[in-house]
Amino acid sequence: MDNEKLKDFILKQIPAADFEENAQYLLAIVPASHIHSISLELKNNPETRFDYLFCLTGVDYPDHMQVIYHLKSTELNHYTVIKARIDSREKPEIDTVCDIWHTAEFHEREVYDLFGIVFRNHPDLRRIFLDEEWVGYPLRKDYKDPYNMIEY
Amino acid sequence: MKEIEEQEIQELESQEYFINMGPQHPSTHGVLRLVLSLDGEIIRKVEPHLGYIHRSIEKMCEHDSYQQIIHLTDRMDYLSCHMLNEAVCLGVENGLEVEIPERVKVIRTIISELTRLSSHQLWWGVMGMDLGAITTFLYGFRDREMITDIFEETCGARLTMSYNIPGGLMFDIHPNFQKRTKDFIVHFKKKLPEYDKLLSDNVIFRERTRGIGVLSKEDAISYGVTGPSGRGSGFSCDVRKHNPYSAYPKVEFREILREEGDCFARYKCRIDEMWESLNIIDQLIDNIPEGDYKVQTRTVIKLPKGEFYQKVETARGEFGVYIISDGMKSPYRLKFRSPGFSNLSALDKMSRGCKIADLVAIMSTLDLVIPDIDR
Amino acid sequence: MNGIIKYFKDIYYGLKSLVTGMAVTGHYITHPKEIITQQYPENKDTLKMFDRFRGEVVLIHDENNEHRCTGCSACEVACPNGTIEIISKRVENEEGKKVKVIDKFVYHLQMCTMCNLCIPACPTDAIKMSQDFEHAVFDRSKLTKILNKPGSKIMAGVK
Amino acid sequence: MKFLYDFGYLTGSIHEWLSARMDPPVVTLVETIIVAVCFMILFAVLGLVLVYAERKISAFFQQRLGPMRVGKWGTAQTIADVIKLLFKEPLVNKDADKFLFNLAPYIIMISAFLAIAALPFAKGLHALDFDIGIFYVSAVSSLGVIGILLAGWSSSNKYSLIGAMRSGAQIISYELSVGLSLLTIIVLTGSLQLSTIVESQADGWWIFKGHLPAVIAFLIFMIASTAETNRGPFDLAEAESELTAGFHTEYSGMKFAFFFLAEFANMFIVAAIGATVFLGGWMPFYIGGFTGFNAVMDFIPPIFWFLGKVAFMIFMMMWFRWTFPRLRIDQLLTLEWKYLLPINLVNIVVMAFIGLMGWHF
Repeated sequence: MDNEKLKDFILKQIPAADFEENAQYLLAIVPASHIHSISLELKNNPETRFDYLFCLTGVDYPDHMQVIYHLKSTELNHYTVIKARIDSREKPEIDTVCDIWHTAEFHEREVYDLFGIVFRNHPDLRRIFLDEEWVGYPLRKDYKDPYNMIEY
Repeated sequence: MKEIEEQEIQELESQEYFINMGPQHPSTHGVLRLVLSLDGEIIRKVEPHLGYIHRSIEKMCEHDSYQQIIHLTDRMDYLSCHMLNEAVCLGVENGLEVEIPERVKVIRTIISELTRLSSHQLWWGVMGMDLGAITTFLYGFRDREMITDIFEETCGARLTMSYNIPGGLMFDIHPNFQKRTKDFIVHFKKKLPEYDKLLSDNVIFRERTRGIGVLSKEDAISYGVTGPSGRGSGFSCDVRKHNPYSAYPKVEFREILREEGDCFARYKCRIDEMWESLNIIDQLIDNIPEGDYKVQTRTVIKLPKGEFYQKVETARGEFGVYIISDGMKSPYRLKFRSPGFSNLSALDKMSRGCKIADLVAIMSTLDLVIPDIDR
Repeated sequence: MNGIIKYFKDIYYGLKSLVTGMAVTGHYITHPKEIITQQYPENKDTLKMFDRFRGEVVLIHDENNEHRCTGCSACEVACPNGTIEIISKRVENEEGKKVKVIDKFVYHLQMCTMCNLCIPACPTDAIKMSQDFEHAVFDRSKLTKILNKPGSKIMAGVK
Repeated sequence: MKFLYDFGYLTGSIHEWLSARMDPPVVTLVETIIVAVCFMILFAVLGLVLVYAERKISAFFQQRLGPMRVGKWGTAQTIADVIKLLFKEPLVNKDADKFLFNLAPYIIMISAFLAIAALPFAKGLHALDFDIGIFYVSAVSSLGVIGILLAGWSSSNKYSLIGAMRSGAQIISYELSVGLSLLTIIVLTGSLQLSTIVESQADGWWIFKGHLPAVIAFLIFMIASTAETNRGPFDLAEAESELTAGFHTEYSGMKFAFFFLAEFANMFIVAAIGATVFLGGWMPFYIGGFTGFNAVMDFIPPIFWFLGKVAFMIFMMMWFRWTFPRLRIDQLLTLEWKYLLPINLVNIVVMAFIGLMGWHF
C-alpha cells in the first residue's frame, strides 16, 4: 500500500485525523481516544497488516502531549507513523496497545515513567527506570531537578 | 481423610518462591535485576527490573548540540558504538540533506562490520562462560584484541570511539588500516572454525541450547525482537537489507535466517553473521574510493523543523534514532529505540517453564547490554 | 532396534565432539608460544601507544615555555561535559593595548570522555590529545589540572 | 636412598627406634600422631601445589600466563592467597544456623582426611591397609556431600540451597557409577584390599590387562569421579554463572578456603583411587620382553610412579574442566541413569565373564 492509499484508509477510520506533509513516513495525527481502535484495525486488516511496532515514544509539547507509534508491516513492507494527541498535560491518559503489540508493554511503561502518561488497561503499569518514589516525570519540558541538572 | 490429603498436595504444589537475580550477578552482564518466581528450579515468571544505570541520555541530548550527542551514544551500547554513532550522523545528515562522500560510506561500513565482529566475539566468549566453559571467554577476547587494535590506531580509542561526526569522519583512516584489517581477516578465518569445534559442535552445548527458549516468529515480531535474536526465529529484520544505508547497497551478503527460534538458532545466527561480516569486509577493504573523509558542516548544526527517523543494524538488532527538531541547535526530542530494550521484553515469554540454567542460556543468546536497555 | 542404534550413535558422536573440543584446548597448552598475555608494568619500556590514542588533553608548550592558546573558549563551548574551563584575564601588551590572555586553562580529567571534540574546535591548534593513559591517582582533586605551565605565555604571532 | 624404593625400611626403623625407648601403647600413640601430622602437611602441600597447578594449567589452556608476580613464575601466589584468606573477616549471615554453618566446612575436610588415610602412596607407605580398603575409601569420600548439604541449608540463602540440593542429587547418583566401575576391576582382583590390588598389577596394569571393558570402566570412572568432586562440566553445585557460588556463596575467609581445599583434596583422592585400581598404583610401567626398558622403569622410585599417575588423572580432570560447558541438572541425571549406569552394568557382566574364562592377562 502506498502512502496515498494508507492516508485514505486512515481517514476512513478516523475522519478527524490530521496529516503532516513531507515527512519520511506517512504521519497521521489522531485524537488519543481513537488509538486503540485504529491500532487494532491497522494490525488486523489484511490490506495494512501493521504487525511490527518498532518504536513507541512520547513527546511533550507546551500545550499537549503526543504518543508516537512507528509501525511497519513485515509482510507488505510499508510504514506509517501514528501520533496520538493528548490534550491534557495535567492528567494525560490514553488506551494501551500492548494487547495488540506485546513490545508496547515495556515501551508504554517507559513513556509512563518519563512522561507521566497513563495507559489505561495496561497490565503492569509501574515505573520502569526510576524508583517508585520518584517525584515528577523527567522528560517533560518543565521538569526541574536543581541537583542533577545543569541549566544552560 | 482424602480431602485433607488433596489439600496437602495442593499446598505442596503451590510453593513458589522468589529469587533476586542481580543487580550483581555473574550472568546478568551488568546491572540487570531479574526477579524470578521459581517452583523448585523451574521458572514460573521472570520480571526484569531496570534502571540501575539509567543516565537519562535522552534528556541530556535535548541540551546538547548534534556533535555532542554522538559521544553519548557511545555509552549506550558500548559494544556496537560505531553503529550508534553512525545512526545519529545519518539522521543528522538526512536532515541537513548533505551528500556524504563515497569514501566515508565505505569506511563507515567496514568499521561497522568490524564492530559487529568484535561484539559477536565478545558475545561468543561470554556465552561460553555463562554455560560454564570459561576458556571460550579468553579465546573470544584474543580475537577481539586485534580489532580493538585496529580501532585504536585509526579511531583513537578502543571502545568508545566517537569516530563519526555529522558529515563524515573524525580522521581519515590510518595508513596501516587496510593491512591490519586484512591480517585480521586471515587470522580470524582460521580461528572461527575453532569456535565451532569448541562450542557449537559440543554435545553438552547442543543439549543445553536446542529447544530451549523457543520464540515463535509471530512473537518475535510482536515483541519487536530484532537482530540475530529475531532472525533466529525467522523474522527477517535486517536493516542492512530492508533499509540499506552507507555502503550496504553495494555489497553482497546474505541475511541469516533460521526457523527454529531456540537458543541454538540464535547462537548459530550470530556465528554465521560473523562469516557474513568477514565477507562484507573482504569485498570493501580493497575498494575504498579516494576522496574526502568529511564534508565541511557548519560549526553549529541546526536541523530544519521536522522529524527524522534513522534505523541502523547494530550487533544486537535494529537501532533507531528519532529526532524531532524545532529548528534549534539541539533536538526538541530525541528518542533512541534500542534493540536490547525490546529484546528483553520477550525474556519472560521465552523462559517460562525453563530451568535456571536455561534462563542463563536464553539471556546469553539475547546478547543483552544493559546500558543499551537503560540508556 | 533403531533406538539402540541411535543410543550408540549418540554416545559415539557425543564423545567425538568432546574429543574435538579437547583437541582445541590441547593444541594451545602444547603451543606456549601462542600466549598473548602482555605483562603490563614490566613491558612499560617497549609499550608504545598509537599516535591517535586519546589519553588526555594537553596544552602544547614549546621549549621557550610558550603556548598557542588565545583564550577564545572554542574548546569550552565544544566540550559536552564542561571538562574545560578557561579563565582569562586582560593584560596590556607591548603596544599598550589591552588583550585577552589565558590565566588558567582548567581541565577536569574526571569529567572528560575523550570524545575529541575540543581538538578540531581549536582555531590555533593549541591543544592536542596525549598518549598518556595512566591516570590513576589517590586523590580526586589531583584530576583537576591546570594545563598552562606557570610563567608560560602566548607564542608571538598567534591570534 | 634405599627407602625411596621401599618405605618399609624407613617406617620400620622409626618403629624400632621408638619401641626401644617407650612402652608399646605409647609407641602406637606417638606413631598415630606422626602419621596425622604427616597427613596434615600433605594436605597443606596438596592444596598449595594443586591450586597453583590449576591456575597455571588453566592459564596455558587459555593462552595466558597465569600468576607471574609473587615469586618466580608466581609460585608463591597460593601462599599469598592463603595469607589473604586468613586475614579476611569470617562473615556469618544473620539468619544462618550458626552451628551447622560453622560445622559444614569441617565435615567436608574430615571426609577428605578419612579417605586420604587409606591410600597406598608407595611400597610400605600406607597408613591404613584394610581388607575392605576400596569400599572404605569410596564410602568415606562421599561423606563430603553432607557437608555441602549442611552448608547450603544453613546459609539461609536460596542460591546456596539450590546448589546444595543439586549437589545432593548429583553425588548420590554418581556414587553408583564410581562404585560399579571400580567393581568391574575388583571382579578380576578378587580383593578389596588396596595393597593386594596394587600387587596384582605387578605384571601389568588392569587397564591393559582387562581388555576393552577395563578401558570403558576407566572412562566411566573418570566421568563419574569428576562429577563426584563437583568439578569441571559437573560443577552444578557451584555453577558460578547461575548460582553465583552455589553452596559456598555465604562463606568467606578461612571457611571458604576449607571448601576450596577440600575440592582439591577430593580431586587428589579420586585420582589416587583411579591410579591405584586402573593404572597400577605405584607399580612401574612394563612392556613384556623389553628387559632394558623395564630396568629403567624400575629405577624410577614407586612414589614418583604413583604421583605421576595421580598428576596425569588430575591433569585430565583439569582438561575437562577448562574445555567443556556445564551440564544442566536434568541432563546430568540423564547421563548417569540412561548412559553410564546401563553401560556399566553390561560392562560388569562382560568383565565377570572374562574373569570366569580367565581371558584376561
